[in-house]
Amino acid sequence: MTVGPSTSARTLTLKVLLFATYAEQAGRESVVLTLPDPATVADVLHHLRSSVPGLDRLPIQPLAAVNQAHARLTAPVRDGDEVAFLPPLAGG
Amino acid sequence: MTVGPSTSARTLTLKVLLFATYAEQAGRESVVLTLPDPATVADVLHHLRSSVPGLDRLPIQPLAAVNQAHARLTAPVRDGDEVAFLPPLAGG
Amino acid sequence: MSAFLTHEPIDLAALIRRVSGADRGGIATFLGLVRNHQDGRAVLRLEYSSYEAMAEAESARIVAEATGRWPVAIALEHRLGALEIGDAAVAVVAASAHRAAAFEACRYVIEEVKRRVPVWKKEFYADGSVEWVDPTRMAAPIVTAPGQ
Amino acid sequence: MSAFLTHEPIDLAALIRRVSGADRGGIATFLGLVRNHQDGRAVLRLEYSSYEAMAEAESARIVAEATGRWPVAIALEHRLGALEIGDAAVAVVAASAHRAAAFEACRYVIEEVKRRVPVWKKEFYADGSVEWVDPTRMAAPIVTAPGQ
Repeated sequence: MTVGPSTSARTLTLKVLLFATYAEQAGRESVVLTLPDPATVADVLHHLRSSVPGLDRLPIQPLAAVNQAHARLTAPVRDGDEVAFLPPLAGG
Repeated sequence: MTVGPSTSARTLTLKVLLFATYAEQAGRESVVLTLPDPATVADVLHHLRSSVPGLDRLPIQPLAAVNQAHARLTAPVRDGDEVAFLPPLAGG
Repeated sequence: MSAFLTHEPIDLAALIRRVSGADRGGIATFLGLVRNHQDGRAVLRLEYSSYEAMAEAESARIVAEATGRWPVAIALEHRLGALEIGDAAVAVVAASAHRAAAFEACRYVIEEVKRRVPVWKKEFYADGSVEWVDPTRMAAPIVTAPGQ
Repeated sequence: MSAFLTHEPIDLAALIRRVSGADRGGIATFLGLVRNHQDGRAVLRLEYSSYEAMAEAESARIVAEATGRWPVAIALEHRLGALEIGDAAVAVVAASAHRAAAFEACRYVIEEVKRRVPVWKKEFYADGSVEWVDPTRMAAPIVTAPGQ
């Protein structure tokens, strides 16, 4: 499924992964998203919150990862990146 | 075996335990010692060094114990005490 | 990709054997066991899940940081899936010729694992409720139904 | 009198079971293994001996200090007799609801055991020599024959 604006000149397509409470809220474990380029993790979060039912309840500043490493919300995302939003970690 | 002066008015009798290198140097694991009362651990050490063959090689300030607890050389000893001199500890 | 995550019971003795070499006589370990309560509620069992690819990558980074900082060998394992009370959920073993290094590296690894490795825990309570554990909250919130 | 000293192999899993309760999910342990060298010389085997009555009393005091200072349960065992390379000579287990307390108490106990418990180690080297280990010396002295 692709969610996002269709009017941008250049775009980037991302796979967004959801886990635990976030996956349950969205009713899914991943979303493919197309966004105007350039974009940051915060832009991905904003699009998810406004366009995916259930994800309007995501926190303002969730933990995030880009390509399997922790990332700040200000980090840029690039075409093909794997972005993830992580509920509070509870390992160990 | 009893080692010590015999001319004191009041005396105390101690069992002295030796371990590891000290036991090997003395060729025995215990000595019964009678000393003038009062006496300290240092007095016990002095008598051992001067009267038990092999124990003249005891260090000036070995680790010591009285009644199964660490003790300073200045600690008093009483009749019936169990005194021990401990080579450098090597547990763990 | 299965270096740090496992669905099998954790075998601490095997992890110790993996890192204890002739030169490494000091072995510090940490085991995290499943407790039977959380914020005062009785826990029957729980399930650990993970963002597995990232958990493996982050675990590898943490171990590399520890072995770069201290003269140690590290074994790290986190169990996923259904666990019972008393089961080990995570094990860290740090082996070194130096006792202080073993302790410090072991502590570093477990702290970083808890802070950085993406693992989540769903608890099933005696009262029938189910909840994703959120260590950032001081006390458990009102019951959340599964799948909600 | 046999609470802390043993002539049998140390069973870490059994010690962990002894102290890990429903309330104590964080288990820090330290194992001291026999190394195959000392000051550069190859060690074949060794023998631990002790002033046993005092070792038991001092171990009990150390454990009481730790449990008085931190909210932990402690298991401590020191092996005596003939040990082979790789055998565990000492094990400390500290179990707590609090990870930091488990680590700090475990560290405290092993440091105090090494500093205070009367145990001695006789090493048998590959070159045929035998020596009582003296950790207070930086390097090993010239060979001392046994019984000398």
